[in-house]
Amino acid sequence: METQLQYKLPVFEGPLDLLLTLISKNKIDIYDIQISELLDQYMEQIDNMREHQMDVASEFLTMASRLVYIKSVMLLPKYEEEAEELKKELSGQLLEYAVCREMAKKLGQIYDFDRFFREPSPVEFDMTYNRQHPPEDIVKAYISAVGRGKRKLPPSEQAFSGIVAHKIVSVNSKIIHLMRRLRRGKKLEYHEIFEVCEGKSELVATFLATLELVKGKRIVIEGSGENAVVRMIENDRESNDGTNES
Amino acid sequence: MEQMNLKAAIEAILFASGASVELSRIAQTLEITEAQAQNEIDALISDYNEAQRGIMIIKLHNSYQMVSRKEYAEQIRTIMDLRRNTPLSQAALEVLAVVAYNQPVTKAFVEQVRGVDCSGVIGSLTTKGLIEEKGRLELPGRPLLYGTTEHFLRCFNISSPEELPPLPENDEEKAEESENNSAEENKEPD
Amino acid sequence: MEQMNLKAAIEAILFASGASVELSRIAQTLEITEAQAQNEIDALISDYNEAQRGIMIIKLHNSYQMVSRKEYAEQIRTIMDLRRNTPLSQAALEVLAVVAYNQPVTKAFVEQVRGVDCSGVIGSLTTKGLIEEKGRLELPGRPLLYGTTEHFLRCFNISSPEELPPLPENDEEKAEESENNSAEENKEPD
Repeated sequence: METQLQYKLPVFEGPLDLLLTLISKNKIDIYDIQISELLDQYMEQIDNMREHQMDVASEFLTMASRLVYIKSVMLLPKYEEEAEELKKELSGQLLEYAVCREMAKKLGQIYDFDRFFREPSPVEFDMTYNRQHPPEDIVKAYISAVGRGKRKLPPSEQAFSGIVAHKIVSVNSKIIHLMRRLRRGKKLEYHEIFEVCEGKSELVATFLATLELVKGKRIVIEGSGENAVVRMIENDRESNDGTNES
Repeated sequence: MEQMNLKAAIEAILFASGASVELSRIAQTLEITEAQAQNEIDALISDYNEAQRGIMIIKLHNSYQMVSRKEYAEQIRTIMDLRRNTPLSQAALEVLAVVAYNQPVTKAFVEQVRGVDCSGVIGSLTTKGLIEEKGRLELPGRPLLYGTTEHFLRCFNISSPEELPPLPENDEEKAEESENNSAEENKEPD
Repeated sequence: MEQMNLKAAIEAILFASGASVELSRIAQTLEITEAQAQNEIDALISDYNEAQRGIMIIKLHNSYQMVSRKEYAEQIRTIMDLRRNTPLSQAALEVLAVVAYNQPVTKAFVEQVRGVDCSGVIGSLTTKGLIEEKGRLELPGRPLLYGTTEHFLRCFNISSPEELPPLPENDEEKAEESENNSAEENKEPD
């Protein structure tokens, strides 16, 4: 892509602002971002800023490394889903910021303070506060100010809604799941284990489950790389594994 | 006490207080019901609007305030020796937008949306009286929450945050859609 | 510029300036002669006198001022008194507490503890007579120190700052710790 080097560098509000500008300038589909293309453009702008001796804020560099990360995940054959997810996360963030930018523009148009109000008429009495408080109020306020108020109480689960939106997958459930699959077939290609996984947390849980089982000498991984095979260790203590279906 | 001219009393109150006055306080002071007070204020507002006046009465939440009409801003600035208001920066408007549409919000939330540190801008918006603290979030660290002020409403010519320009519908929908997509990870984007 | 409504402009000017405004300045601002300005003001004054209004315009030497009518002085007082008695905001309480337990303190200290600018709150607590200046800290810039007032003690039903309710122990320790740290940071190299 040929982007004209701009001699008067635009000032960007941050990496998201820069990305959105690149996206609209180069007609990149925000819902399906071509990462390599965007990364090249982005780096060009960063170099540009550097050339002009501008301070490149750390946020811009963080975003650069994020783009590089997404790009490299995309190159790994087994991580298409993950890459897809990372891309969607970025799209989502960009869309959200696009709304913010748009609303800021609208607010800027209606911001207008041409209506004056006046100072209150001087009414001759002082503004001394005259309510009564129990002394405890001041302690409560102090604790609140110092920020340790309710630290001892765990935050309510509700408080995390929106922060933790991901499904939590327990490692135990994956251990059971894996053992069942192995019992049926006795042997699985290593990558097959992960093929049924949906999402990051399931991948992680499955991986941890595999490690657990290896450590517990319940399964063994043979071979390496693409040819690795997972095999169940047959032993006579089959009844104590807690994974019996009966 | 003989029949008081309630409308005139309200006019005097709004004039003297300068700042906005809650409807309930007006009613309480004049010893009338809020409905009565409302009637009188409405009458006063139309008096002010019908004649060509230099003053008007605006509504902010459940409060009323007397302000000068915009048409005479230039003259007022001249006589009071005021500088023209500097427009808000892009950064300030963006922070304001995030706060206004999501209030109450933490600084961290604003920073997440904008992708940059916002401490400075939040400080200056607070100093300008456009946003203010609205308690703390009950999470570890108990971060402060911010919301918009009455002065914000005045500056944007609205009487409550609900009157803010509506968010772009399409984008919102699409954003939700893409969120749903990412929840169903296996689904191919069409 | 097309014909401006001069009367309305004068009304806006008198309203917004609060204090009295000289006839000559009004004329100058509106780019009219003093005689013209005088005519417009006279018309405005009779408008205000004819209708039963809560506001009037008075003449002081060669100046004019908009004031509320005396009849409503009592209502105005009541409403201002209600304002004065608005309960302290959470932010105000927090600043007050930080000052109370650490006095005398600088604004910078309070801001460090709370993590936000506190100028406005400190100003309003001073107006309310709850905190006051207590000299200056002998450091570069000689920042002002604040402490609580006797009036503060009355509002919180205690007879001296030593009688402030004790802080929960852990918190106190931690607070002291952070205080020491910040003291060290401020310390000049000897």
